[in-house]
Amino acid sequence: SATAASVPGVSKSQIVLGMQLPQTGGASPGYNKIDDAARAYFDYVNSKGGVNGRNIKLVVKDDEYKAGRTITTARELINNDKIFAFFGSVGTQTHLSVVKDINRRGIPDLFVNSGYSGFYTDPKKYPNTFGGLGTYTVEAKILGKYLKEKYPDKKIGILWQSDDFGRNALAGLAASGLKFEARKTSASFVAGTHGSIGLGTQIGQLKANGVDIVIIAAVSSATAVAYATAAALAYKPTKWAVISVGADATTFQTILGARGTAPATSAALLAGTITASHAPAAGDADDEYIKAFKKINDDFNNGADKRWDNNVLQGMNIAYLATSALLGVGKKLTRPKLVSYLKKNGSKLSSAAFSPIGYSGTTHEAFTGFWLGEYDASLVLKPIDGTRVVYTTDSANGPVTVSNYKRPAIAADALPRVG
Amino acid sequence: MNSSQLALSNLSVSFGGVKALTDVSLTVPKNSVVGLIGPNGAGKTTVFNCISGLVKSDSGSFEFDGVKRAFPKPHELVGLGITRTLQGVGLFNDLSVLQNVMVGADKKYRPNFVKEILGLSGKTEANLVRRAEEALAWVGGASLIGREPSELSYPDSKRVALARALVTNPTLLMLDEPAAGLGQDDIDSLAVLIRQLKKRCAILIVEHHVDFVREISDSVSVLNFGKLIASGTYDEVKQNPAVIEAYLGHSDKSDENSKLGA
Amino acid sequence: MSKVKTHKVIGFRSTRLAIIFFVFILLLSMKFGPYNQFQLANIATLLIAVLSITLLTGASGQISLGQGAIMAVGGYSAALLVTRLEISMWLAFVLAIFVSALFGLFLGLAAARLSGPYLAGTTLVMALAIPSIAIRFDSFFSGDIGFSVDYGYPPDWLTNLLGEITIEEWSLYVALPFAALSLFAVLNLSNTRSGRTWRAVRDNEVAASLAGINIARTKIIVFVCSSALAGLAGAIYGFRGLVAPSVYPTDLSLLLLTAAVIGGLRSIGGAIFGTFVIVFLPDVIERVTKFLELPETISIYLPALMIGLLLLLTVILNPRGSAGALEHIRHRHKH
Amino acid sequence: MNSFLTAFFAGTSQGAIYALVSLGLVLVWRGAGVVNFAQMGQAMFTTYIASQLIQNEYSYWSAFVIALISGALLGALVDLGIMRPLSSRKNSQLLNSQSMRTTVPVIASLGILGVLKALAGIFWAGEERGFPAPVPTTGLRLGNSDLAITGFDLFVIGVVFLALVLTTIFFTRTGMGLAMRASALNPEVTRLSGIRVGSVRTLSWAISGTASSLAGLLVTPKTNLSPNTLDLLLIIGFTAAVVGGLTSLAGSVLGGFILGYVIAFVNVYSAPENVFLAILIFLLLALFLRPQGILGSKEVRRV
Amino acid sequence: MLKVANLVTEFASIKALNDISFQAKPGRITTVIGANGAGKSTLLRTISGLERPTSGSIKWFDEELTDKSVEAIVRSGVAQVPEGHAVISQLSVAENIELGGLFRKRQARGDLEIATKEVYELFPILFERRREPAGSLSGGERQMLAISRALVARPKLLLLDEPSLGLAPLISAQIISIVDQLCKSTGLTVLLVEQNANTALAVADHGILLALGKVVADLPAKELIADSALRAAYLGY
Ligand SMILES: Nc1ncnc2c1ncn2[C@@H]1O[C@H](COP(=O)(O)OP(=O)(O)OP(=O)(O)O)[C@@H](O)[C@H]1O
Ligand SMILES: Nc1ncnc2c1ncn2[C@@H]1O[C@H](COP(=O)(O)OP(=O)(O)OP(=O)(O)O)[C@@H](O)[C@H]1O
Ligand SMILES: [Mg+2]
Ligand SMILES: [Mg+2]
Repeated sequence: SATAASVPGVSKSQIVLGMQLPQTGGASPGYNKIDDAARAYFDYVNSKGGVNGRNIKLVVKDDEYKAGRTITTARELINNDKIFAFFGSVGTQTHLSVVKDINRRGIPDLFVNSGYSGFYTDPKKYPNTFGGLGTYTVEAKILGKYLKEKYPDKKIGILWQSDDFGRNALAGLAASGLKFEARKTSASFVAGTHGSIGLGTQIGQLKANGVDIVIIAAVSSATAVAYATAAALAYKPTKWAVISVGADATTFQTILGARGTAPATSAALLAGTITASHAPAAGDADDEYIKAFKKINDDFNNGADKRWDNNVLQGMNIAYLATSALLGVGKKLTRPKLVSYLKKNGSKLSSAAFSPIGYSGTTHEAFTGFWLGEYDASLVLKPIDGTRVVYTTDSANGPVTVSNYKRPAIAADALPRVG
Repeated sequence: MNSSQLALSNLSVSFGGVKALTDVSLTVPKNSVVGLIGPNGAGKTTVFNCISGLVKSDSGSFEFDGVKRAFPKPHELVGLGITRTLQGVGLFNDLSVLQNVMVGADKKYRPNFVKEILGLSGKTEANLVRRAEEALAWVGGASLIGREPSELSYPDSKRVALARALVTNPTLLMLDEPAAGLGQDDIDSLAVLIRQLKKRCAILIVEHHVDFVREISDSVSVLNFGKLIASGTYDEVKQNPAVIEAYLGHSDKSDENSKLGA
Repeated sequence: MSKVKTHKVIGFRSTRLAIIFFVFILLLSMKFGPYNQFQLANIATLLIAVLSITLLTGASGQISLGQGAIMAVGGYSAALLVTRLEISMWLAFVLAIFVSALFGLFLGLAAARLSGPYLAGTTLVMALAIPSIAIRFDSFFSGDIGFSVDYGYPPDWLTNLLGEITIEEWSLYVALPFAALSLFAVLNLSNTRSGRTWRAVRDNEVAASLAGINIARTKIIVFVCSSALAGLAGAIYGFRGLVAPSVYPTDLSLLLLTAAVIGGLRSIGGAIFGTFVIVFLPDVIERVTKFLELPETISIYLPALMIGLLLLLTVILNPRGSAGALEHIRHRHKH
Repeated sequence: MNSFLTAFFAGTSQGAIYALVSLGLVLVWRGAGVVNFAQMGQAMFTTYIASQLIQNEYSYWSAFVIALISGALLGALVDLGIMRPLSSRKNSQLLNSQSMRTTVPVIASLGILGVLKALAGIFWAGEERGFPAPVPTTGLRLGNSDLAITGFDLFVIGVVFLALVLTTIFFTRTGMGLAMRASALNPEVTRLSGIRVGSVRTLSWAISGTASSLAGLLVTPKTNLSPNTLDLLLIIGFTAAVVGGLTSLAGSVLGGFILGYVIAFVNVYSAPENVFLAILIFLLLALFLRPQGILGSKEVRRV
Repeated sequence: MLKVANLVTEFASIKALNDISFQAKPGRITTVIGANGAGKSTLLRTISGLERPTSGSIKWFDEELTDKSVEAIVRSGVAQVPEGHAVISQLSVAENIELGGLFRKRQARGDLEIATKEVYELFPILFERRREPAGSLSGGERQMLAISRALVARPKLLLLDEPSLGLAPLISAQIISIVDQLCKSTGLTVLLVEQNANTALAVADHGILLALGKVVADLPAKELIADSALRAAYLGY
């Protein structure tokens, strides 16, 4: 029909989504599982008849986490693959290079895998861009408030990677009243150098200044190196608290495991670490969403590495969200319709997350709530003190409050329901 | 006074422990050919290197065209009016013969950089080409213009190197072993060329080919262990026992040879 | 004596070649869809950077592994000028040339003393250090967030003239004139005294200095010229969407070098060819892998593998690059 | 423990690693006349082999030995497959200027690096993984205080100095060492002296391949293993070699430690964001004062 | 006995050696003369394996040298002093000399020491400068070093390409006479290339005149010296 032909990426039988992420290169480890997980979920949806009779096709481009490359792959997705919408782009710096262009062209930019609040907090600037994570600021605020109240007399320090992620986390912690002093309680490193330059001096500084509680705002591989370095320096802080990006237990154990650390030992290292999550813990085998997603992952994931972890969960979850949004728009699918649907109804969409979606007229942040947990000895993230409390706040200076959001149950067929 | 093109006095150079030159004084009068001879390692090339700024002297003074000045830097030579050929050949392999000679001329007839970027330097270029062709013709290499250095025979490449030196119209030409490796034929024509060149400039030559030196030089200076041991015309110097001892040897074989060659 | 005549028309010859390039790309763009038009814009942009390497490494024998960092200098200058002083993008590009030329002057002052591996190492460290300045002084350079800048919209007179212009076409129209002008300038330089001087220095420094060439100054001039080009390329490259450290990674420098080598370090035609290769090869490989239905685990690494292999094959089989191969064949025919 | 000691110990232990990398680079430079930018690529590749073996339940030391052997083979392969054809007769005529002769192998080594990285990606999916150390990586204790230095650090320092002594003796005191240096400097004269230049160069690539492999095995316990993690290490190691003097083995080790300290002290007393800038400034300064590097010898070339 | 038969060596399109045949008697000096570009250096380089002949054969007594590698040829007792001052400038003088005898190190350590001492006696300046890099030597000193490097290999066949190039007359005469003595005392066979024919022919047993890659005269040295017509035609004097 005439209308279908005029919408790029949408035909009678198909909806094409495009994703850019580092599949190769230094920034790829971990993230390169997100696309396979999302595709697995879409394949599952397709196997169930698709969305309104249309199959979802996910086209993936490797941008190697180089912004210069992202610009080219985005043009390829737009012009050659004729995608209907961008979906799940990974990375702040890379996405920055194309977000303006995508919005200018009116292409929906769904569920961006970046916690950088700059993408979401000014919907007038980027009307088509919608988050796929909680922002670093929100998470850090929640974590900071908790630590400050729980450990009023302890010396709290931070190890952060000096990029947008680290800086956002620092800003969030500052908003919660946690301030750090350079060269005393604040140790930073250039992102990506934890291997070659090492974290010896940074950890050494924290130790020398008697920091009791160390917050880590860094990627998972750096977290693993930080723990190992601390062990080598015989530094045992009372508590570690890790921003969720760097708290992937699987990565942690893989790296230390391959270093010859027995799983039990590395588990003991990580056990007791505090981190936050908007979604259920990947290791929470009893969670209904996890169960359903895991099954789909087993059956449909054709990726190189389909081991279940936070990245796979995230990929599945945003695919679930995308499916609900597409279902919600209905049969007559156009780009403006999708965008306005998300603006109006986004906050009603449900997913595996224990947090509501934050989309509104003033922000396009996805998950505004986090719950805090501690890794137990088997490296499952368990709510602190046994009961899960979801806190919510905004990316600015708003207060941290307890959320009363109730996550809807997942349907038996693991497909989203809308309306 | 003003008849000396180059006057060096009390030149001393040492490399670490090696005293390469001690108190050497040397004058090259205008329009004359001075030969610098001496055993291996006597310091001849070092004298050249000092004049051309490749080696820093410990002491000594430099007077060119009656004007005292500091020893020049290598790239300043051409501006002063001095050119030097290298032991061996020293052509630029990636440039054609013509371009090789043009490089020599570039310094004197420097075009404007902006004009060059804008592609407006054609006139200057044509001028350079003309001069290069003239210089090549001078040394008898007019036929070599379109060739590449790698295709040239040894004497021909020496010829091109000489053209590159001459294209700047030097007032002092320094030749380091120009006859080495050349056949008698080419040595003879080189001698002819040098006698002609003498009308245009002063020439300082280092050479072990003593017959050649005798034939072309107005005077010779003899170095031994970095010291000047004799100077005068070749025939005067040849009699000097110190020179015989250090350099020529007692059996005056080379003279016999030259009789054969002449 | 035909040589004399060619020299008189240096300007004409390079004008002609630059126009041929310009028209060729334009004609090609008319055959192409928007994505490939954008790739052509990339070619035009990167060609300027590759030419900067052709000048530096090809003509004067100085290796730089940090050309991407100089591009960053150009990119940041233009972006700062546009965002802070709100001057026009075009003027910013031109000023970026001067800023990066100035940078090249400082770089040249340091680099003129170095050669071979020492220079390679220094420029490599530079490739790492320059972008980190943006993070170090993030209040001024806005850290790794960088500046979102783009070519904006085509002016009205152009749309009136040509009708609707897509974003991709506009990218091409912005980059292409600069590429043609750079080509023109580089052709002029390499065919006249400067090019001769540079090659002489590359071949034999002592002989060159005795021929009156100031070696240090010549090397500095080459760095200035090369940096000016790289800076211009960097500015145009940055205005594709973002000027930030992640746009100018170390790999970019190496990719440019690869292009210059594959085409032939000493040849301008080679620079064009090499740029085409690095821009289009990933697309070609993508097609092939789709066709062969290679698993993703292999296909995602294939472009990097192919570029590496191509580089190796080039240096082994013909270190003068593809342009060198052509030259070789021409020579054969002459004999 | 105060900041100074923190920086000192961190600088020492990182410096040993940089020294190892830098020593390997100088080894190829003196043995084959090439700056091998693929060195850490070779290290990465052979360490992956070791890692794979360990995952398949081989013991650490057997994996270690096999990795060293594969390092030697890979080095020899690089020479036979790439560097030797590169300096073949035909090509040496094409590359008739000195600058091109040093430039082209550098470019080739960059190509090798790219290929090795891509292959590692294909074989091992490019994930970042750890790698075990042969000795404990926990901090040493002196009396009652913890030292910020581990047994492993001491092990690496020991290996570095042992390697330095052995290679120095090898290069300066043995005929083979002389033959290697000569082959790298002037193949024709060396061949005319009856030395099998081809085999000697292949051997020196094999030795340097083994050294790279050793470096890989000893740096990855601290840096982790992925196709890319070692890139930065190469750059730092190279800077160390240049600062110390590319022609001097002792200089390269010295340069490695100096760089370790520069980085550590900038980290502690300034900010990590300044590290790269500091490296650049330090490098420029060092080269300004001594263009041939601290212990490097100036080349005497006469006309 | 060195036997060269129908040797052809080509570069790109020119035949630098065009069907060369001659013999060099053992224990004697055979001098090769000819104008620039006649092919003298190419002849020596082909014999020592640095150039590959297109056809023809080179035999050293019963040993076929034609398709051997340079290293193998050197190891079978052939040493060459190539044209121009072929030394490794970054290595020290002593190392350059050591290099020449390196391949004999296993069998003849004692003799190497003697040979080294001999060349130091021959060229005392080299002994004085033995720790300096060879690059710092003067042109003539480098030539002495190149000759020394060849001598310590104790060759049976010595190929000398313009050894007098850049040497003072005294020294070059001295070298020629040393070579002459070596032939007489040790049975060394020498193929001597010289631009300046007379001194070289004076000590030679046989003379070979090359022109444009061909042998135009192969005579006892005395006859060649005497034949001024031939020399005038090919050498210009
Ligand atoms: N850079 C240097 N380092 C150390 N010694 C040097 C250097 N340059 C020259 N010498 C020494 O200084 C002395 C003079 O050398 P020079 O080259 O001037 O001699 P020459 O007279 O040109 O000899 P030849 O006729 O052999 O070329 C020689 O003993 C040489 O070894
Ligand atoms: N590598 C090469 N490539 C091409 N041509 C060459 C090569 N080497 C020599 N030739 C050519 O072969 C011919 C013979 O050269 P050769 O060097 O053997 O002459 P020669 O008799 O030794 O001369 P000279 O007295 O100048 O040393 C010359 O025409 C020369 O140009
Ligand atoms: Mg000399
Ligand atoms: Mg010869």
